Amino acid sequence: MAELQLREAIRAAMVEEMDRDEDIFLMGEEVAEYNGAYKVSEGMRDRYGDRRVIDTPISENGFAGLGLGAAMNGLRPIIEFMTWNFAFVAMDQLVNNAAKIRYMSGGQFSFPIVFRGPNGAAGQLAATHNTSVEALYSCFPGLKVISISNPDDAKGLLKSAIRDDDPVIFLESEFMYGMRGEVSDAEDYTIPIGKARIAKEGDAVTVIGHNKSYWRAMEAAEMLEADGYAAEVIDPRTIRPFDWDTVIASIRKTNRCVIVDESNPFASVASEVAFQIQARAFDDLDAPISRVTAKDTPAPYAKNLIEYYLPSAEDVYRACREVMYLD
Amino acid sequence: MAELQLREAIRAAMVEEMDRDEDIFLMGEEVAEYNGAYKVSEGMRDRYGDRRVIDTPISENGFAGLGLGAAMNGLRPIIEFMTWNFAFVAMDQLVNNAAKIRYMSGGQFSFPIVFRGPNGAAGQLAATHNTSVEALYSCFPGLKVISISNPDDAKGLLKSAIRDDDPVIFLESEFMYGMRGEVSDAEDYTIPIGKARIAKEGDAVTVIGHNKSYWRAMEAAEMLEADGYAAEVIDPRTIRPFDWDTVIASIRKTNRCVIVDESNPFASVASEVAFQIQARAFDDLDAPISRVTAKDTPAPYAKNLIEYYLPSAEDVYRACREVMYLD
Amino acid sequence: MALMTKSAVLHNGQSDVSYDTIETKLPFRKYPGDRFTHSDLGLNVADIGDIYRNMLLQRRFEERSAQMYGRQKIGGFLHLYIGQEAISTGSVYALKPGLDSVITAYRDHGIALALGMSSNECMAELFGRKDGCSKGKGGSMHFFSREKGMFGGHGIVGAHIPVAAGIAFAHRYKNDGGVCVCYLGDGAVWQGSFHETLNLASLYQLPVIYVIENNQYAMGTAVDRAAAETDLFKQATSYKMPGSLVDGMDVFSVCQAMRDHVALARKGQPSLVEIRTYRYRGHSMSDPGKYRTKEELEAKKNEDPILRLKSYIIEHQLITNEALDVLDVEVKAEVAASVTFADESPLPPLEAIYEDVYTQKDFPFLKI
Amino acid sequence: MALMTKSAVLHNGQSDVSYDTIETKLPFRKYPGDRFTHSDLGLNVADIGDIYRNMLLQRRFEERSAQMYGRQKIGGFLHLYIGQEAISTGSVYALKPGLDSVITAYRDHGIALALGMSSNECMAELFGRKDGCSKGKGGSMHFFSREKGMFGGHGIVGAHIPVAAGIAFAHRYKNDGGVCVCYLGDGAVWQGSFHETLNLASLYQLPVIYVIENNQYAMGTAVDRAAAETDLFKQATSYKMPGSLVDGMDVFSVCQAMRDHVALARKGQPSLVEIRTYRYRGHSMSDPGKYRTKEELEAKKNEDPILRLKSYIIEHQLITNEALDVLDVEVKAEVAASVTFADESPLPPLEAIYEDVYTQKDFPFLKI
Ligand SMILES: Cc1ncc(C[n+]2csc(CCOP(=O)(O)OP(=O)(O)O)c2C)c(N)n1
Ligand SMILES: Cc1ncc(C[n+]2csc(CCOP(=O)(O)OP(=O)(O)O)c2C)c(N)n1
Ligand SMILES: [Mg+2]
Ligand SMILES: [Mg+2]
Repeated sequence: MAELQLREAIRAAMVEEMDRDEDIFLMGEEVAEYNGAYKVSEGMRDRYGDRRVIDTPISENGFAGLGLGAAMNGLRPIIEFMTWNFAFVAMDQLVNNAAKIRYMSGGQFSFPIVFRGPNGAAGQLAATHNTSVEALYSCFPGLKVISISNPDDAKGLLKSAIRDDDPVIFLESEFMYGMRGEVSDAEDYTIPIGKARIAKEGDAVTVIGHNKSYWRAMEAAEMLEADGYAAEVIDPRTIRPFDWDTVIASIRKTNRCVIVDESNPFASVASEVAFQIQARAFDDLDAPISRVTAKDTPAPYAKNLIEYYLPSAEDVYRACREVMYLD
Repeated sequence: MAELQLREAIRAAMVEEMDRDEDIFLMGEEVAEYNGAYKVSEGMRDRYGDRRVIDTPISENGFAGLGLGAAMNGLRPIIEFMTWNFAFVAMDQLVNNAAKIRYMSGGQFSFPIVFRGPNGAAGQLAATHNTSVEALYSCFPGLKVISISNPDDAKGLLKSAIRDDDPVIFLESEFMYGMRGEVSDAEDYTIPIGKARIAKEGDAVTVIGHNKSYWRAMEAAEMLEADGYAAEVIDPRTIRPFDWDTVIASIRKTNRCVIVDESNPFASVASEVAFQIQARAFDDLDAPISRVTAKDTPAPYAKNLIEYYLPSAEDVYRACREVMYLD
Repeated sequence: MALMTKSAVLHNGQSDVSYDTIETKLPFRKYPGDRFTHSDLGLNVADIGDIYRNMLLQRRFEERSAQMYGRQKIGGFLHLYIGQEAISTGSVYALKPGLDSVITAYRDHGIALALGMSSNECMAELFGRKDGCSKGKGGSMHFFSREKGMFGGHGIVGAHIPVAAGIAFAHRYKNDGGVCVCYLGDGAVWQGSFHETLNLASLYQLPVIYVIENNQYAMGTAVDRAAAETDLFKQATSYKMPGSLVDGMDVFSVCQAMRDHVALARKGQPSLVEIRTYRYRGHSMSDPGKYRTKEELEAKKNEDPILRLKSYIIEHQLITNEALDVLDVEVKAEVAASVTFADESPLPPLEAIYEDVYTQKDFPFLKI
Repeated sequence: MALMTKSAVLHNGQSDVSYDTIETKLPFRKYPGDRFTHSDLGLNVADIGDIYRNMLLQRRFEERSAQMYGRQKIGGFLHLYIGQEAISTGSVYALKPGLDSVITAYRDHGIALALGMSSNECMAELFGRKDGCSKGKGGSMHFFSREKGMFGGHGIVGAHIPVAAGIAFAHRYKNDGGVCVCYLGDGAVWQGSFHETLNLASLYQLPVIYVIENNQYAMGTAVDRAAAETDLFKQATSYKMPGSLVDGMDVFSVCQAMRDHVALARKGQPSLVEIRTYRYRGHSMSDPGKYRTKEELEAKKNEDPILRLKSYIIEHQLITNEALDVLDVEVKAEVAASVTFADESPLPPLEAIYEDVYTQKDFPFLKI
């Protein structure tokens, strides 16, 4: 097992796949000469040259669509958005073209393409640079959505995403790029899309969190541990298709659930998870499903406000105690 | 009470407000010379001239942003999208600028602007022309979202939306433009934003539906009536801010709920409504909350498929009977 | 390309000082009508017959579709190409079938048929049937054929423009020698995607030809009410690519222009072609067309590209009137047969609603 | 404007036939450096002192911000304007304060200070404090002042370009005589919003001036790696508007150019100005700047707009060296005071997180 930074794990996945398959290329702003705005693609231009690692102008709509055309015509593009905040100008390409052309063509054209980049909060960058987009994309059938929380999942899932014949939205995190973690060095290590990971077993409450929220879930679980309660923590990893079976099995055991999701609350992934749980495990629930999300406001700049804005481990801990009727 | 088509009610609201306030103007594709793609703005160019009723090129991102700048600088624009499907190319303007600039400026600049147009299914137009966008916009704090189901609400709520000092996303329907209904002729008739309408009282089950889905809810309620059950039907009318109080009061009475929403299911408004109900009225629920939505696929063209795709009254009726444990 | 001189030419000048101004020679070409003969193009009589038949098929197919729309056999929008057939046919005769790619907007029947997609699969698609070219899932706006290099049929104005660049990118990446032709309307020029993509295409030197089918209107909006610069081909300047202006009512002019531009593309030089044409029908079936005069419409009908070719054929005694009539009968029969075919093709099974969302064949997660 | 001749100039020519080509005279102007004296611009010694002070204040403010960023008093991104001060100052001296409007991207400190926003409110904003110009909610990228006509400070590249057109639209609609100046980077030209908006501005004849601050790089991407046509002012052609190319290291050239273009705007003629400049610092604070050579940077530092103006002042004996030093001391003191002010300004209260989302004062629905 090698210990890698998240950015290194992502890079390793891209490099292994690009070594294997000549049809894969990487395109985005500053991915080549600059080695990536967050250094994810460091060294890749040197390795593959300008033909396969390609800088773009600031034309997200243009190069997202270019990637889709290349995918339609036989290639397997990886398109990096510097952050997902900047993909709103390309949203039409993603939700109308990537998600729907295959269907409208009666299955004649496929889109083996990955759109990847950091998602969600990234600190004191104010409102336009802190949006969480998972709900916005996962509501579109035709797309797959993956959101990763650690280097091992990043590598295994990105390799699967690159091999997948459908368009995948792959969500990373600026805050986690430098985070280190063990990464399997099994040859050709892949993790199947659509399988959640039970990160910690427990019977007191199920806590579900993806991406950075996974860590808040784990921290809260530790705090509960100190109180003598064993929380079960699930990292869904894939948002679409969601692994309902794993979640429902857990609820049947714990009978209570807290969902951590750093998105704004309304119509979030947390809302959907709650809907599904109550629909599928109504009789198993001993308490209302609770969620811990960002505040229902745009993200503020000031340090104290942005800290207050985001879900904290403390918030999650309190929500767990509440659904456990401890307070 | 005058009987008006939905399009006439919308037009009446615009005309009354534009007569009242010189700062209001209407801009969009084909709104002026062509009298509106769906004839909503018929005659308005003749009435107000080119200065206040303005045709645009097919530049949604451009003219949405232009509207926002005009609002920032003292005007009160009404921007028509020919349909909301075509607003994805302008999404960045709506979710980053309209929703967030006020906040980022510490409240110095406001956006008294309405973005309006038909939303959701419009028949055999295939996948890119049948998207329901309510969840996508209502998850953004800073926006208000209204979705109307009949001429009276259309008029009263559009007038309120135009007078509101914040950006309003106003969702209509191609299918309903020709629908006739009584419209109050009270002078200066407005309906407050954020208040749901109890369309039919009942105690057997609460059925919630907006826009076209409201009619599916009403039809299902009639079918239940024939079975001897009184459903309570609620049209939320405003999606953001949502009138939770009215819905929760109803649930306390009926103890069961079906949500009709013609969006794709994942992270939809229906998901959010379900989350809130179970969070606020957990102990009042006698059955899992059920939802009836579009299929979780892109919209198909073929007549039989698109009919199958959309929620039918029959589907809603069956869902109601299910949560009532009748079958 | 730029050249400095010393005279003030400012539009609306203000300052009292006189500055340098810049003159530019733009690499534009004009392809007027009646400039090229069939022999200039190296076409023989058989070719001319094919070209005529190809255009006629589009015309008859759409006349019949309009009728079927009236009988509610067809739903949704139906955007007819009638009047623009010289563009589809003229450019297909400049391409290598099986190698090159084509993509267009929703007014796509003409180009689909010109590329050799069958009347049967096209009519069945309009009818929303299982045997349609998109299995009944796309309808009029979404004709696709991987086999014929037809990358669609796209309903969001301007959204296919970057996709075309990607198709061309793949041709170049695979070094297969193919090029991509992307058609767009005069209205689509004002989507930002046009600007972003033409810059990308030029920067990456992609084998792509952007063809503006300027039929004078975007729905009810005349070009000069949408475009600050109504010579749309001049947009090429901003992307340092060659541009041309072509008479779209003359199939020979179109064909010559497209051959020249395809040749550029094969050398890795993207370019922009504005073809001036006219749509005789409304934007879609419900358009009353009040934005133009009857006189304008009638005048344009005198330029009808099919009648024009017919006159040329007769004038040059290439094919007899009788032989042309036989062609007409054949084409009509083909179209009539396609209606029967479409009518007999089954509706897609309901279960098909879940197919083609993803490539994988089982999709339990869609049925939640 | 267009003029037909008979010679083939096709870029990469192919066809054996020779066609018409088109030459165009473009209404472009050049404003080179060292062309204008202060008396050409009608500026007196007091004006020159103000201009110098205005530029210096921006420089010192940002040098100090960089330091405060190092001490973690400031978070997020910090994009410095250092090197570009002749643009903000030169153009502010062409505007009517209190009437005209200005909007820019995230590299906004310079223009904010040039417009007369106080060092205090700006530094407090960087510190994320209650007394910041945006109440601590916007930070470095989002400086706003309704009073000074500063419409922000915008972080999404290109997203403010259409907003500028709307601000100008409102000036014209209200007939208040105001114009809007919109600054954008060389990188922002390749957002579709640029194209859509310039066409709209020209079509509606809006009183707006688009100013491209071409500082040669968009993050690490040099202009010629992003732009097929590196003369960005030539984009004006596509929108049939006048364009100019200006030396952005000479505040007089900028001021003259902006006066001319503002005058056009007041008459309802939108236009495009490319100002060539250079940013001495990295894109933001973490940029190692490997995409350019030390030599390039040093060469450009010799053109420093502030040093250049200083030389001019001394050479023309307008202000003494000593008096300039006094100015420098004053400016430094002002900046130092702003740091104290910012440090002493309270953090926004937590409850403020819910304020300013909507205009209404109670917002129970946000606290669900
Ligand atoms: C982004 C977007 N905006 C608006 C529409 C609605 N619409 C469909 S066709 C059309 C006019 C397009 O005109 P043009 O590009 O000239 O093509 P033509 O119809 O003349 O072939 C419009 C506005 C759309 N489909 N997509
Ligand atoms: C739509 C969008 N894409 C990408 C980014 C990330 N980004 C921020 S600044 C920048 C470079 C902009 O360069 P330029 O326009 O030349 O302005 P400068 O920084 O030189 O002032 C990029 C790519 C963004 N903020 N918005
Ligand atoms: Mg047209
Ligand atoms: Mg720059």
